[in-house]
Amino acid sequence: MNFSWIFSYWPLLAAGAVQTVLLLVISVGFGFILAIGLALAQVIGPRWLKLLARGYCTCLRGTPLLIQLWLLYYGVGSLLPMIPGLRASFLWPILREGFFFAAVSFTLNYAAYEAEVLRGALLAVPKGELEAGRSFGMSSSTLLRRIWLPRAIRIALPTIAGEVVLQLKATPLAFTVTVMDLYAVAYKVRQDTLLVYEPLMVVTVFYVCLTLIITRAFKIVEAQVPVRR
Amino acid sequence: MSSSQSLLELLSPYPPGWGGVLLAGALSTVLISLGAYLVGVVIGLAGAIGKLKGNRPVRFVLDLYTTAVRAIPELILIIGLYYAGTDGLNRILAALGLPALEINGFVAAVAVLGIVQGAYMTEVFRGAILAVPVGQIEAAAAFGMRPRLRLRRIVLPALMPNALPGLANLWMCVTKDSALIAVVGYQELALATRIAAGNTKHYFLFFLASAALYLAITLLSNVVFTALENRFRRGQPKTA
Amino acid sequence: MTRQAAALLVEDVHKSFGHHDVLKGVSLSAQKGDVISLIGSSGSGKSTFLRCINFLEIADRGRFVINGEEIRMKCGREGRAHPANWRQIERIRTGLAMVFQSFNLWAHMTVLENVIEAPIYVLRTSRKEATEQAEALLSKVGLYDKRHAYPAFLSGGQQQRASIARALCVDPAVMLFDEPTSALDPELVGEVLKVIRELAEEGRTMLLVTHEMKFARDVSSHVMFLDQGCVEEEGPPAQVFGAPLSARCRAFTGALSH
Amino acid sequence: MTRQAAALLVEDVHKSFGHHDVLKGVSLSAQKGDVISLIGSSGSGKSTFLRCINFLEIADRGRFVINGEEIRMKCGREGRAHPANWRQIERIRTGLAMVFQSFNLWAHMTVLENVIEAPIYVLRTSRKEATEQAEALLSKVGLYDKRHAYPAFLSGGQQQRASIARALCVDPAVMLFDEPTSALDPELVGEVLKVIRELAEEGRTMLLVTHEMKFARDVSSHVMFLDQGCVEEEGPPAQVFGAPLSARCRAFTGALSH
Amino acid sequence: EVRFGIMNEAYPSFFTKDPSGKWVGWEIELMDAVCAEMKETCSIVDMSWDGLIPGLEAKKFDVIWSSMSITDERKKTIDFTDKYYNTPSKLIGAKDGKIGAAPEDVADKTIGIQVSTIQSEYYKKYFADKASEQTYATLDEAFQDLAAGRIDYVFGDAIPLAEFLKTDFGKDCCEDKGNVKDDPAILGTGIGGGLRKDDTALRDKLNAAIAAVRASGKYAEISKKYFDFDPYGE
Ligand SMILES: Nc1ncnc2c1ncn2[C@@H]1O[C@H](COP(=O)(O)OP(=O)(O)OP(=O)(O)O)[C@@H](O)[C@H]1O
Ligand SMILES: Nc1ncnc2c1ncn2[C@@H]1O[C@H](COP(=O)(O)OP(=O)(O)OP(=O)(O)O)[C@@H](O)[C@H]1O
Ligand SMILES: [Mg+2]
Ligand SMILES: [Mg+2]
Repeated sequence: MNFSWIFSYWPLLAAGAVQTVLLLVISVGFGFILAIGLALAQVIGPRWLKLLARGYCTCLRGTPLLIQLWLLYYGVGSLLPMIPGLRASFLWPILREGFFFAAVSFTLNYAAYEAEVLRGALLAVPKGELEAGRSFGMSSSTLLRRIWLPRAIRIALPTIAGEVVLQLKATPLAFTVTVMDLYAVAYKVRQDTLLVYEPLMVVTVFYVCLTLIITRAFKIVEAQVPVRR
Repeated sequence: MSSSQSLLELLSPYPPGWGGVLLAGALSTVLISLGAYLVGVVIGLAGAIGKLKGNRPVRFVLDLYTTAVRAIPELILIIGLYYAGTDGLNRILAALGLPALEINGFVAAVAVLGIVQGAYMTEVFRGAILAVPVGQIEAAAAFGMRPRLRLRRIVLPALMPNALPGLANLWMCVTKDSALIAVVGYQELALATRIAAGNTKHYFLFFLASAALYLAITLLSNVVFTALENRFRRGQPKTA
Repeated sequence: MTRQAAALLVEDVHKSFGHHDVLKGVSLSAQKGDVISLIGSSGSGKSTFLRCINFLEIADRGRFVINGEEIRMKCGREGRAHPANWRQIERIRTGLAMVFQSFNLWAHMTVLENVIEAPIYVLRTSRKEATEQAEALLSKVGLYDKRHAYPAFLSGGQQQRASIARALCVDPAVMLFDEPTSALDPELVGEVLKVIRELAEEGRTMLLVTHEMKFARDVSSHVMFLDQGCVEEEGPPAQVFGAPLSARCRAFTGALSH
Repeated sequence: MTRQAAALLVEDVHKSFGHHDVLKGVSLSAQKGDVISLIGSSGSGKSTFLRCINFLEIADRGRFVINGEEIRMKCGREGRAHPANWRQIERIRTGLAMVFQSFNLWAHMTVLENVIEAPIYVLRTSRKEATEQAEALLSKVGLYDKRHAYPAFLSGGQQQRASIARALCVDPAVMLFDEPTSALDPELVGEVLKVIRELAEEGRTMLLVTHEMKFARDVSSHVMFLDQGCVEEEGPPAQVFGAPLSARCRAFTGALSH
Repeated sequence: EVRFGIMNEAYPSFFTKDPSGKWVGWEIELMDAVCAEMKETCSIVDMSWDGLIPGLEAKKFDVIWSSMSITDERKKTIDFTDKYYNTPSKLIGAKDGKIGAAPEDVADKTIGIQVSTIQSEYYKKYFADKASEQTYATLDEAFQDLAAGRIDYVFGDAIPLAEFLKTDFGKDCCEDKGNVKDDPAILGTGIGGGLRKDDTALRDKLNAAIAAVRASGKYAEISKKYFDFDPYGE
């Protein structure tokens, strides 16, 4: 085992770790909100919206994230400069970056997966509990906010935690659009030094720590409502 | 030279077209995924039950398993198992004076992907079991059903509607994660696509073609998952 | 709107599930302070009728006036009626409260949280006030020391009492009780009886499904006997229990004493 | 094993949830054909006691002899007892049947499937035979035409009847009924009363939790009044209801009639 | 038998699989020639890049023959044969008529470079204080970004860059900006076969065979089929 390279690479590693965490937080955060909308559209939306949301989820879950990212970055992204004035606008420095596209496509993709989980969870909430809410005159939004979603999310918590970890594992794809996340830095180290295990182990340690934080956080939320077994 | 070939020729299933390569890749993708998925389901169910019913050491080990296996990049797992693992195993075998063993790359990949899937499925199943009204399981116990029978007749059908969306997601994931098997020298859809694209420089054509193939796999599996869900949700009143 | 502003007026309710006609023209009218008991054999449509009143089931046909306000209906496809405006339903429901036959407590909330939920998020009472009121109610039903327990850990009767407290806490003008004493012991039944009488004296209207004839006789000002989706007999308790006109009702109410 | 092979002998059962002592030494002994009623206020531990008998809850302490067979226990950590052999429990449970307070029907099966499940998969009856028996039972409780409905689409009383039919179909030697008539109308209560009497005559032992004192008096050979985790009063119904010794029991059984 | 480990992706001209699954390319033909010279039977084991080093160490094959640059850093981990080719490095950029690959030409521009290549080292030494770098996993991605205008130059190995300029896509957008000034210390080490550290016998055999193939004219014969220049470098 040879870890001497860490000394020369640590600034890159640190920057990479920040990118990884940022990508994760952004995609999970926004993706979750989008997922709620998508799931609701599938459960209570009118027929056309139902079909639309279902189609969205099928397409984004059905094709590799890598291809979505490329279509966005090389397809949509290369059309952007043609919009007059955009190149000069303050948005350009963001829109030019691979990070932006990675974040957007990760968010869209995560939302599709999460929506599926939430759809199932929304359906798993006992009907009577919703009726109780309605019978007290709760508006649909209050019912959703106070009863339906909290109850559904509780049901889905273990699966959601898994999806978040899966999302963490998807972040390395950002490298294909030039985002140097932690995994990309490790890849660079491996290319430079041809060390197979050591750089990956650093990534692993970092991922394990992040995963521990994620699972611990979910465990705490889960433990708030005791379940009778 | 490639630019002069028409797009249709490029996608033709017979050489010099690349269609056949893609289709063969898709087939091995499905095979690997199926294998890994089945391994995952078995591990997942056992893991979930262990987590819910097991004693402290069992739960601890399973916690370790789900956290570690999900966190460690699949790449390091597969390299570790296939290369370092066989290396170590053969060294032990050699020390015992036994002949070296050759682990099949396919088997190794399926095993690794299955073990990883199992970790995610453990959590999916655990959540799904927790969402089954406890009274229904108690009723089964009260009638003298053995744990195995209880699982088969009551718990499984009752947890399925809750688990299916998560399981479907994992299936979608494994069809794409199977690209990993390239590390041990197998060629599935993703790699076939890269080779075709790299050879001809028609990136968009081949990426769209493989996206279409993935989508076809997905649509097909959607039919299965939807049918399963409808079946398992029978007896459940419509929400809203 | 109607003669002397009935607190609750329901006319000619029809409801079917598939080919099964559950309600075949049930009507009811209650003044403020009335306690109307609904009795009838299991599966005769009592719960369905209650659920139609707060629109958890949508009746195929019927006219509803609740708290002096008529629910506007429109005719949908297949000749079935639908509420014209769900907002109106939501508003009207805030003046209604229901105790469900299967309690339907929110599993992710403690008993206290269950009780204060609607006051806070529907009536916009302050949390402090709602909590005080809820704790008083929980003491009344003998559940004060279980207020931080989750429903899954309660006995059947405790769940039912929590569900009663939850319904009382929204201070409703009309209350729908679906077998509110089915899981309670005689002492608690007596307590609930007292509470219902108090509420009636305060001028609230109550509609009560029950299988305990004695309870129905004691508590109600009017009794309806539902059979096969129709009102077979109705009148003051003394008449329905003492001298029922229909043979079916006689058989049913007499069934207890053999 | 015990004097004259008691069908059911339970001695000194203790059970606590956390710091809450629910059962503080409850004992019971029943001969074949006995019908024992358990009465007591809500939350007094009746359901918990029933659940301890078929080991859905594991009592902290206590001795259990069921169908003449003693359950072997071993002492676990924290001084709590555990069954030494779960196989034994499973075997014994096949001779027990329980009607749950909350029915606990299997939601993914129709009523008929619910009823034939245990006979087919536990007792290994042929499907044909089980179906015939189940249909006869369902007719008896008036649920024959609902046999292909899923539980979620049944009324409360229908669910309860399905749950009773399910328990009867395994032909048990000992039956545990947890408020089996709470959701039933008086006529059906009468039917259930008849069924229980028949079962008792066949020599089955029954343990029955109920809040309907009249029902308890009519059906049982022995009544136990549970209060705060202890048996406060027990004896033949005439004594418990007619001339209770303890003041608490007097207050409780008298509560109905005010 | 000598087993050659080759990356299972396409690197046209050097190595790639054709649709029927046959390996083709300059490096493959060179391998055959070297094998013939050594009088060994040869087989190809293909793996993804990630599997090459572990595969070598686990003795799944004996030599990495996959356009791997020889660097000092890498020599710490594995051994290399002598170089068997070394192509110059060049810059390509958007069509604007300005030709030139000196550091002052790229001032304030963004240069796309493949991760962990000798060009990356070169950039650090000559361009870093003037231009900015964008790192890519593969050159193909850099080409696409160049075409989309996200970066101004791609800096890399002359052969794939020239290949790109020959495609319809590359022809329209970009042009050759010229080769950079050579720095043998960085660019001069070339491409070699990678071996296990202790496998000196095979290394010596391969070195001898490479030299013999080069001397016999076989090397030039193979190269002529693929390139219009000598890939061996000076
Ligand atoms: N799983 C549990 N965890 C904690 N406390 C429990 C649990 N189950 C029951 N309890 C408590 O134990 C006490 C006895 O409950 P039990 O269900 O035995 O009452 P019961 O006599 O059946 O009452 P009821 O007539 O209302 O059904 C109650 O106070 C209840 O809250
Ligand atoms: N959602 C539903 N779908 C189909 N049938 C239903 C549904 N809900 C109720 N039913 C049927 O309608 C009939 C009336 O049910 P309801 O719940 O109103 O009975 P109930 O009078 O309350 O009986 P109980 O006293 O047993 O509670 C029953 O036969 C029941 O099976
Ligand atoms: Mg009802
Ligand atoms: Mg109880």
